[in-house]
Order: sequence, then structure tokens, then C-alpha cells
Amino acid sequence: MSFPLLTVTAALPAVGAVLTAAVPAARRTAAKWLALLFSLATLALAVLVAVRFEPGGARYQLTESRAWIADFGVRYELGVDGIGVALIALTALLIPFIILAGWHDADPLENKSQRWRPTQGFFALILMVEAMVIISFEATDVFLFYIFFEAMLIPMYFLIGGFGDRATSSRSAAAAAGGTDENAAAQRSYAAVKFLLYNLVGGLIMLAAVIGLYVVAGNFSLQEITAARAAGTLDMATNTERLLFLGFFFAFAVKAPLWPLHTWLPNAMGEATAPVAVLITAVVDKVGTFAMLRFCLGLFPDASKWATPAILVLALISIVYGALVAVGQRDIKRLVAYASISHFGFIIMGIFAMTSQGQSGATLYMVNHGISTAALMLVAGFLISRRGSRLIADYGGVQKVAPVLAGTFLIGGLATLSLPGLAPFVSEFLVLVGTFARYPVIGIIATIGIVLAALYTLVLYQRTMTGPVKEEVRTMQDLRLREVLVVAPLIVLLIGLGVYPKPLTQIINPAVEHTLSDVHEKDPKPQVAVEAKNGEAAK
Amino acid sequence: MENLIGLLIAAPLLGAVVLLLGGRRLDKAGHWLGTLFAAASFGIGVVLFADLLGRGAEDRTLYEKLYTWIPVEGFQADVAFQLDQLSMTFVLLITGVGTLIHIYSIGYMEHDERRRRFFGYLNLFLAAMLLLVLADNYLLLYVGWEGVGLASYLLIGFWQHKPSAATAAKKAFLVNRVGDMGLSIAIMLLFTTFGTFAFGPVFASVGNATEGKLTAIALMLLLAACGKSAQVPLQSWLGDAMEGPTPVSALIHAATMVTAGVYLIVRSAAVFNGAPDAQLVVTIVGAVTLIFGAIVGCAKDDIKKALAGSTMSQIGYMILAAGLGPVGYVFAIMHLVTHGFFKAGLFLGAGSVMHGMNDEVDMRKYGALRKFMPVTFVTFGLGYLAIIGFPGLSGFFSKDMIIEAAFAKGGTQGWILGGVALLGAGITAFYMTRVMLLTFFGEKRWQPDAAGHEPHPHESPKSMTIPMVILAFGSVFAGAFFEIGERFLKWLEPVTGYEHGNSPVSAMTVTASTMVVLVVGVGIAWSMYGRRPVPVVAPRGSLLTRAARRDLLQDDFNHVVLVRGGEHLTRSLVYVDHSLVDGAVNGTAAAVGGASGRLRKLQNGYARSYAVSMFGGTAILIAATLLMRAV
Amino acid sequence: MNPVNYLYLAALLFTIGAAGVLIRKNAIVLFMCVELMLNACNLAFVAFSRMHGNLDGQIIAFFTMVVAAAEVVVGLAIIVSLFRTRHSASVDDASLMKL
Amino acid sequence: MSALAAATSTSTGEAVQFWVLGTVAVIGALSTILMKKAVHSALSLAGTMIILAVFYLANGAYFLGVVQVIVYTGAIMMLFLFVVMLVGVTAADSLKETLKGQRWLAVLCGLGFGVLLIAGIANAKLTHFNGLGRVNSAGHVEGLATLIFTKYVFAFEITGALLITAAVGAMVLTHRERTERAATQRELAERRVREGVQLPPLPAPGVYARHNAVDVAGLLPDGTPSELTVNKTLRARGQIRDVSSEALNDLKALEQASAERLGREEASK
Repeated sequence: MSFPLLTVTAALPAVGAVLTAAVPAARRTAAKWLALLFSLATLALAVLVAVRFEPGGARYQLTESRAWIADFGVRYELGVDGIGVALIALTALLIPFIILAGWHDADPLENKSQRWRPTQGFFALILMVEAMVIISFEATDVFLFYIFFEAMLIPMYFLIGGFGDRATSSRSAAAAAGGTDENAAAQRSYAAVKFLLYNLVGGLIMLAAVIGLYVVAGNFSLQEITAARAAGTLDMATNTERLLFLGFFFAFAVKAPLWPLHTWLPNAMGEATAPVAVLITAVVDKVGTFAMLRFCLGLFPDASKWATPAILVLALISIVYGALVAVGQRDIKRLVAYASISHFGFIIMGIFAMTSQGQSGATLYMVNHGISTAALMLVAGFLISRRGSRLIADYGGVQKVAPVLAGTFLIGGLATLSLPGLAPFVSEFLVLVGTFARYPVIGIIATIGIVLAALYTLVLYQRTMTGPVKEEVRTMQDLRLREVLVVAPLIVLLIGLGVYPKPLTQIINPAVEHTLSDVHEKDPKPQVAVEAKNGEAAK
Repeated sequence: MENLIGLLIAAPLLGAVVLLLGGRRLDKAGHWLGTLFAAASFGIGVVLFADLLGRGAEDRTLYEKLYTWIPVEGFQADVAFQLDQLSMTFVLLITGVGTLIHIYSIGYMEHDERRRRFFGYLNLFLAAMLLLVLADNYLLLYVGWEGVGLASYLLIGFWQHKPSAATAAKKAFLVNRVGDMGLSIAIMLLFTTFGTFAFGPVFASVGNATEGKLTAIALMLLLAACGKSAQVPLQSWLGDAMEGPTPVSALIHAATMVTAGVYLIVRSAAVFNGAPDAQLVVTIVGAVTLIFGAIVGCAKDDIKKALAGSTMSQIGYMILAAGLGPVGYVFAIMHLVTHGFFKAGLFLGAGSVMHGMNDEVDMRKYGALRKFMPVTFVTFGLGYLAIIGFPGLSGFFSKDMIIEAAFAKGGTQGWILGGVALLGAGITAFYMTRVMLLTFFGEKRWQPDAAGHEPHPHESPKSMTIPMVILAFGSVFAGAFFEIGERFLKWLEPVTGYEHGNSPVSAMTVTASTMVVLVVGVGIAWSMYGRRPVPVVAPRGSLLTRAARRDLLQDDFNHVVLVRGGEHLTRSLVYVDHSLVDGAVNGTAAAVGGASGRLRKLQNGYARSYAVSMFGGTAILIAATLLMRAV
Repeated sequence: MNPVNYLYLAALLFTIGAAGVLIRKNAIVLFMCVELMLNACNLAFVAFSRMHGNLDGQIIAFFTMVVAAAEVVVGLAIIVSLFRTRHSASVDDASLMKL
Repeated sequence: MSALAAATSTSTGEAVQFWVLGTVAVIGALSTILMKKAVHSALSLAGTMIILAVFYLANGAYFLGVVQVIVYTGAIMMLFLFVVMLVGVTAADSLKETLKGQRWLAVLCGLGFGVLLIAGIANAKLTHFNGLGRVNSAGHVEGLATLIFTKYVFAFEITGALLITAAVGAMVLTHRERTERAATQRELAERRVREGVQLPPLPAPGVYARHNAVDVAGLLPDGTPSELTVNKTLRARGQIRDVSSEALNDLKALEQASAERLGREEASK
């Protein structure tokens, strides 16, 4: 067995978490730098993984396999396919920015009694989340995946409940949060508990399904089961398969909020600090969609096809509904949250369109949405931290006083409405085409999402950035160096991936082909023969 | 030669990047840089044009593939450019007029501290527009399509401190988005039908597709065109777009961007030819907008809004022509080019007038300006003559051709369309004369502006007048130049195809009748605004006038139906989300809580009652074991 | 006579003792009932040892006694200190298990 | 010899003994749980235990039998009685059930449990049994000793530890740690003065010739009894005799008598 690259990639942030947590209370800054260092090291490893990965090669590469709980056939099996590589890269990429953006979010409050080393805890928890997310992207053993899929909730719970928005601890923001400081804290813990309960319920149902799968299949190895399913050697009773599928899908649908299981997301993202909100929607939720692609389709191809229509309709509802509700929001972060719900609708739609364009698009979408939401949300966080309010109505004319902030905010917004030339456009269009190819009506209705996206984004931009300058905003200062360092790379990525997404797609495509072959699906062929070659003269 | 095409776009793009990222240190030279990049692009365009002219009519199509953009199984989208006569025409128009307007803006935006940014946006627009016309497939075209949308969003809302500007920008973008929806659906249809959306393969194999498919595609393309070219029913944004600086109105909302819809239709000629029903719809849209815009143009007192209405109606002409099929494509483009000249000229003139009048836009507060700004007066006047189709000037030829072609459609359709086109010509004459009279003739009606400054009309600086002169020159001679020896026809024909429509009425008759309606229109206008003095405060006016002032109530309709309805919808949805979707979950939580609260009473804390339960439990266990034994 | 009867007797005593534990409130009496149960067990053990013909049963009974002794010592100590603090030996008064 | 006999077979004598004593044992057990006063319970339990000791003997467990009598009945039960005394011999706790349904549940469970046990034993079909003859061949106590010190030696040692712990535990529980030095007479007096509640020492209980009056409250001048005069413990147990009525009667009688004598004085004049 060669060097266990995947294990190390996942373990490194965990080690970092422990070390960061161990830093003594006084050395707050040291802890920050330590966390940043480890996240960057993880990024380097992730890049290494991406380099070591041959797109043309076997489906799962860099695999590791060790016996773990022999009695139940649970093995410690890791392996990445293109999708996994892309998402690991995304995670490892975003964490440093999240840490950098949250640099001061966990500094102990002066007016507050000192919590136990809040700063160390904050960054340690973030790194812990990263470790768990990465390993659940790597796990090819269902049980192993389940463990980390659930364990993720614990650090997230503390991140949401323990570290509120700095804004909500200041006067005007307390008003924004709808009352006093205590009120804000209460809302925060409410959001955290809600997040925990939703995901726990999903997880429990999934646990039942996992056990059921073991009973049926006799082991937990994704590769073996998938192969057996594809080869038809392992056949489940129709109803059993459907129930198991639903069990898995429910958990994933909660995690990647699908209507009507989405209501935890706005609370969580609204109450958490901006970096944590990014962590939720850009990183943790991706595990849900990723798992749909890898586990639901791979393990239960027939059931997936059986459930497709219903799921597509739900996804469609998510798209339109999320966008419409986003338009009606008064709170910046909640607005972004509902926008994300709409985007997750697109992702799920692409996954279950069962076309290579749809699924490639969905995978690209996971990455791009991660980056674009990060850009938008982090800038929003900077904005909120300046004014101390999450209410859109409290802003106006920021563009005049802080042009750079406004510009980055606009670019983030344009990415959210998937403007061509920015990364999200590619993925969104792929998803739409892929869906349209098989379900024209749904595809057409989904395009309404494009218009609505423009609506809520531009309304947000207009209300906050343009118009006459509000009194409280007049003294607002523009982005600092640290903040520019956070946003600029993200924007560069957005443009780069929008203009030249090939590096990603060539990694993703083979994996998607495998997934499609798992479910025995072929892309629909064009209806008419095409004569001229591409690029020849039009006449 | 091919690799010059990339440069064509790269130049202004580079300009935009440099200017927008340059920061304050570029404030001094920013505008010159921007103009330089635009001019460079124009230069490259000229070189390419010369190259094309050097080739035979058949191989005048250059093709350059940069790289594969989105390589996904069964879905090949390239970043590739195709330069043929059609694109070339647009390239010259865009870069040429664009450069002029850059120069103009140097003077016009002199006192704006964000001038650098303005030029950055202008360059961005040029790049996007060039991408739009040079793309060799619909997806890339879509990128340009949205790109110009973004640029116009940024430029309309350039004076963001004015809420009206911000709102107008948002509105423009949203309405365009509706159109883009059509374009993206069209692309999806193309993909599912042909498995590709590159121009070459699609047009080559249109024959294999059913007419139903083609009609669907064509209609979606038309929707897109309506959005971008401000055709009914998506025209409402153009009027508000006048909130932007005047050069923007000239470049984007008169000369180039708004004509993108026409380009799209003409470019997709093959598809439309295969879908006669769609073509009919196109002509209808064109005709309706033609009249609609003209009527709106008559009622507006804001000089820019009046011109905007005229733009709408002129584009209506083009769309109408494009809807006529091979008979009209060429003339559509021709009118597009000539219109580019004179409408840009008119807007620049308007801008110059406002520049001299403390940015006053109400024509009723102008009057008698011809003495004070002679150059503006002359250039504006020439543009005016051109647009109303004064014989010999460019508008005359292009519009005449379109009317003739409309008649050539044959049957009642032909008569109706032709009649509408004629009528439009008359109304055009009327409102343009009105603008002319209100602005430059009559006696002074100047009012001190809000700040109380008495306006001191003066001629604008050279940087502004020179472009106006050049454009005026173009609007005078372009038509004749194109028409003599049917140069333009021969030039475009290989791309768009052409067949001479045999109209029931002879060309002479058409021309004559055009002249008649023209004279009538001018006459009415003179009788209304030339003879008697013009009230500074607009009279209440007839019902139609009042409706026309409100864009024929179209905005009100939008407001009531879309905005209000949308607000209610979102509000109710927010409520639903909070009380129903979320409420259901919280309800279950509450239920569980209550149940456990009741169960809690069992734990009364008395050791003995616990003992009882223990004892009973033991008993039950024993019973169970015994039963297990028994069975 | 069949020595199984001893077992029946043991069962009977045990049950009575258990019922006593449940019924009585006085801690001391409660303890007595526990003792009664223990003794019933011992009786059973002894009877068993006789049946199987080995002494292990008796040994266990012996240990039971020892444990019982220890238990009583501690228990009674507890009762005494309880009585000191609250002047009653009723187990119901010590209903502090409830929050 | 009789040991062997007892070990291998059951004589009619034993049967008679069983039935008679068994009945008594059950009655004893019942009275243990039904008697109102703790003392009675204790006594009846002692009885039961002695009978059990007899049964042990009858089963050939001589050692246990003796231990039962000495340790259990002798030591443990006496311990019980001691505590009962400490807590109050006469304090009769009411058998009235305070917990709702407790008693019924208890009886129900008890019956069910008993039935189950008996059913289980009945199922077991333990008919043949081989006596202790063989194992007792080397002598009964030696047999036990061998087992205890070989097979069960560890358990034995552990029980030792257990007993130690129990002893220590009992002391810890009952022992009251004196945190501060005992107050001297002087300090007590001073405190009394400072608090001014009870300056003179507590009044002595009233003394009447008729009975031991340690539990009789002393009378205040107006004849009403004073709680203060009776020992705290007695008061806690509610063992105070109220003699105020008698006292008043005596007083009346006294007055009458004197009145008569005075009257006689009148008469004699």
C-alpha cells in the first residue's frame, strides 16, 4: 500500500484543530495563524490529490482499504472519483478564505464575560468541520461515510450556536435581530438546535437505511455493491430498494436543503457569522448533493429512476419558491440563504435529470455555487460588520462611500444570477440543457429561475449600494487589505472558471459517465442528422 | 488574418480591465486610454474589412477557434469567432460609432469625477457587443448578449445616486432577462434538435428539422430579440433607460445594442426561412412596435424620451423587414446602419443641447436654440432630415426599401404591413418635426433650473462637435453610397440571401406616397408647434396624448400586474414559508414536548413506586423467559 | 415428603418480603423485609445444595449472610443519620429523586 | 448418623416439622410486614429466622443453621431492635397508604411474582435428589472450610474487605464531625443572656408521685403543661403524657378539702 494520501489530507486539518484548540488563551493571534497555516497545508495536499488523479484512469483512485469492524463488514475504505476530487478541492480552497474572513469574528467581546478561549475554539471547530467534510468526500464505505456525515453536525452546532454575528451584539444590529442582545442569543441557539434536529432526524432515518442495506447486501463497500447492482448480480426487492433509497435520499435532501425540508437553512445562515454561513452552504451542504450523486444513484439505480419525477418536481419548486421568497426577504443573509435554496434546486435537478450534461453541470454547480456564494456572503459579512445590521433597509448609497466593496458585492451578485462569463453560468446552463433534453417542460419552467435570480440580486444591490447615501453609512470605510485578499481570489476564480472550465470538466466527466452507466442511462440523441462540421462556413 | 478577430475583441476588453482595475492613478489619462482602445479596435476592423474586400464574395468568411469552452459529453461549446460580411458590417458600425462616442464623451463627461469608470464601462460594452456579433455559436452569442446587458445596466445606472437611474437600470436588466430566457430556451431547443448550436451545422441541417421545431426555435429567438431591441411587449425599459448619460443613450440605446435583436433574426435567417408562421409573428411585432414607438414619440416632452420612442419605431421597421424574409433582410441591416448614423447623431445633438442647457431635458423649456448652438443645429437638422426620409438622405433609401418590401409581401398582409409602414413614416415626420421645432425654433422658453441658474446656451467643445459632424456626414451620404450600384446588397447577399419581391405597387408609387405622408406629417407638426407659441407647461391633451405620455399605459399595466402581483405573491410565500412549512415542523416539536411533559408525571420521586415498577418489570421478565422456555 | 416444598416455602417468603418492601413506609421495617427476602434465598440455596449433593449452595448462602450483615450495618447507619436530620424514618419523606 | 439420614431422605418427622414450622414461618413473615409497630415486626422476623435456622439444620446445613441463629438472629436482629429503640419503640407508623394505587400494584405484583416462581419451580421437576452424604464424608465443617479456602478463597477475602468497608462506612455515616471547639459553660450562659430567650435553665419536668414523670410535662403556675420541660427525643416521638387535667382535678380537690375544713371551723364556733 502506497503513501495514504487521502487519509493524510483528511487528517491534517483534524490535527490542526487539536493543536489550535490547545493554544493558550492569551496567544489568540498565534491560534489564528496556526489554523490558517494548516488550512493552507491542506489546500496543498488537495492540489496534490488533484494532480495525482488521472481523469482517464480507474473510477476510484488513490484508494485505501483497511479492515475496521470485521464483524459487520465495515472497512476503512477511501477513494476519490472526479466528483470527489473537485469537491475536496473546493473545500480545501474555501476554508482558508473562511478563516481569513472570520479573523476577528471570534475575538472575545469586551462587554461580555470571557468565554473559554472563544477564538481557539472557533478556528479549531472550522478545521474539524473541514476534516470531516473531506473524509466524507473520500469515504467509499457507506458506514464510514455515515459516521462522518453525522459527526459533522457537532462542530457545526457549536459554530452556529456559539459564535453569533458581531453585528448582532451591537446596538443597531440588536434592533435588526429584532430586540436585545439576549434576544439575538436566543435566536442563535434556536437556529443551532433547529439545524441539529433537522439533520439528526435525517441522519437517523438514514441510519435505518444503512442497516437495511447491510442486511440486504451483506457489506458496506460502495464499490462492491455498485458493481453488483450494475452487473445485476445483487438484486433487491423493488419495495426494499425504494424504501432504502428514500431513507438515504431523505437525509441528503435535508442536508442539501430541498423544499420543503429547507427551513433550517435561513435560520442557520441568518444567525451564524458570515464565514460560518459560507461553511454551511458552500461546504457542508455540498456533502448532501454529492452523496445523492454517489450513493443514491449508485446503490439504488432503479429506485432512483422510479423517484426521479417526484424529485424533479420538488427541485423545481425549490428553484422557483426559493427565489420568490428571497425576493421578499428583509435580511441580507436570509436572502442569500433562500437564493442558495433555489440553487440547490438546480443542483438536484441536474443530478436527477440523468443526462451527462445535467450531472456534469450539477457537479460543476456544486463547485461554482460554493465559490460564488462565498464571494457574495463574505462581502455581505464585511458590509454587516461595518454597519452592524443585517437589515437591507439600513443601507443605501454604499457604492458612493465604499466603491470596492460595492464592486465586489456586485460581482458576487452577478455570479449568483449566473451571468455568462462567470463560472455559475456554465453549470447552470448545463443543468438546464441536461434537464431540457429529457424533460422539456420542467426545463422551461426552471428557466424562470434565471429571471427571478436577477430580480432578487439586483433588488438587493439597488437597495443597499445605490441611491442617496444614508447617514449611518456615510462614515463606512472601504474593504481592508485582509478583506480584499479574501474576495479577490474568489472573483478571479469565478471569472477564470467561467471562461475556461475545462480543467474541472475533464476531471468530472468520466465520473459522471460512470454514474450514468450505474443507472443504465444514455443521453438522448439529437433528433435530426447534422451535416456540416462545426466551424465550417455558415453557407 | 484570422487571429486578428480575437484582437478585435481583446482590445476594448483589455481597456475595460485596465480602466476598472487601474484605480485613481488612471483618472487623469483614463478617458484617453479608453478612446485609444476603442480606436484600435476600429483600426483592426478596417484592416479586416480591407482583407475581406480583397477576397471573392464566396470565401469572405473568416473563422477562428480559440479553444473548447465547455467540453462535456455530447455538448461541445467552443470559443470560436466567425467573421463574415454581416458581422463585418456590425463590427465597423460598433467600433466606428463607438469610437466617435468615446471622443464625444471626453467632453461630455468632463466634470464627472467617475469619468475613468465610465470609459471602462464603455469599453466593456464594446467588447461584449463585438463578441455578440462575432460569435460562431449561439451560446457564445448568449455571452455577448448578456454582456451588453450588463454594460447597459452599469451605464444606465451610472449616476447611481439618483434612485430613478438605479431603478431604470434594474428594470432594463430584468426585462432583458425575460428576453434572455427566450434565447436560452431557444439554445436548448437547438441542442435537443441538432445536438449542437454552432451556426454552421445548424443552418446547414435546418432542412432535416420539422417546421414545428423551427417555429418554436424562431419564436423563442424572437422573444429574445424583443427583449434586447425593445419591441412590444418588452419595450417598456427603453424609455427609462434614458436616465443614463446621453452618450450611452446614443451608443447603446440607439446605434448598436438595441439593434442586436435584428442581428439575431437576420443571423438566424435559415431558421426563420423554415418557419413562415414565426416570420409572420415577427412582422406583426415589428409593425405594432413601429406604430407604438411613433405614437409614444409624439407625446413625450423629454427630448431623449422622444428620441427613444423614435428608436423603438425605427427598430420596428427593421424587425418588420427582417420578418419579411430574404426580401427584407438586407434592407433591415441597411436601415440599421443608416439609423445607427443618424440616430446616434440626433442623440449626440440632444446631448449637446442639454450640455448647454444645464441638463434640462424638457423641450418645452428650449426654443430658439439655433442661434446659440449652430453646429448642433446643423448636425441635428441633417439627422432630422435623414430620419424622416428626406429624399437623397440615407433614411430615405433604407426606409423606402423597407416599405416597398412590405408591400411586396403580397396579399392583404402586404397591404396592411405596407400601409402601417407608410403611416409610420408619416408619424415619424410629425414627431421629429415637433422635436426640431420645439428645440431650435420659436422663442426662448428657458427656465432657471432647480439651483436657480439661468441657462446660458453655448456651443459644445470640439471633442463633442466633431463626432456630431462626422455622424451627420454619414447620415447624409451613407444611404446613397449603399444604394448606388446596390453595393450593400451585393455585399450582404451571400450571407443573408436576397430575392427581389415583386410588389403590387411600383417603386415609384411607393416613393411618391412616402413623400406625400412625409409632407403631411411635417405640415401638421408645423401647424401645431411652428405657427403658434408653445406653452411651457404641457396642456392636458387628448386621451390618446395622455396615454402616450405614459407609454400607452404599458408601464402601468406592468406595475399593476407584475410588480403588485409579484409583491403580493412573495409576501404570501414568505408567510407560507414561516407559518406553514416551518410551522408544521415546530408543531410536531410542540406536540412531542407536551407528551413528554405528561409522561414526566410518572416520575413522582417516591422510591417505593419506583420499586413497584422494578418489581413488576422483573415479574414480566421472568414471565417472558418462562414463556420462551414453554414454546 | 419432597424437599421441593422447601423451595415453595422460599418462594412464598421471598414474595411476602417483596410485597413488604413495596407496602411499608418505615425504613426499618423495609429493611427487615429485605432481610426476609435474603433469608428466603438462603433457604432455597440450602435446599438446592442438598438436592445436588454439594456444598456450594451453602457457601453461597454463607456469603449472602455476610453481605446481608454488611448491608444492614450500612443501611441502619443511613437510617439513623436520616432520622437525625428529619426526625422520621419514613422513606416517603425522602422523595428527592424528583427534580 | 442422623446427619446422613437427614441428608439422604426425608423422614415423616421432617415432613411434620416442615408443615408445622413452615406455617409458623409464613405467619411470622406476614406479621413482619403487617405489624404496625416496628418492634413487633422485628420480633416476628426474628421468629421466622429461627425457624429457618431449624430448616437449615434439617437440610444438613448445620454450620449455616448455627450461624443463622448466632449472627442473624443474635446480632443483626438485635442491631435492628437497637435502631428501633433509638428511633422510637412506640412510634407506630400508620399503615395507611399515601401513594395512589401503590398497595394494589404491590399486591398484584407480589401475587403474580409468587405464582410465576411457584410455576417455575413446578416446571423444574426436581424429583430425585442425592443427599450430602458424600460431601460430608470428611466432616461437614471441614467440607465447607475446604471450599471456602480453596475454591471461594478470593470471594472470601473480598467479603472481608466488604465487611471492613461496611464498618468504616457505618462509622462515617453516623459519626458527627465537631467543627468547632465545644462551648464552655460560661459561653453558653453568655449566649443565653445575649439571645435573651431562655435565661434560666430549662424548667424541670413536673414530678408526681404516681408515675415516672420523665415524660410528663411540668405545669406552669396556671396549670398548663410546658413543652420545654420534656426531653427533645421524647417530644420527637410524641411520647408526652398530658397530665394537666389530673393536675386541675387535684387542685379542685385540694380547694374543696380546705373549704370543708374551714367550714368545720365555722361550725365549731
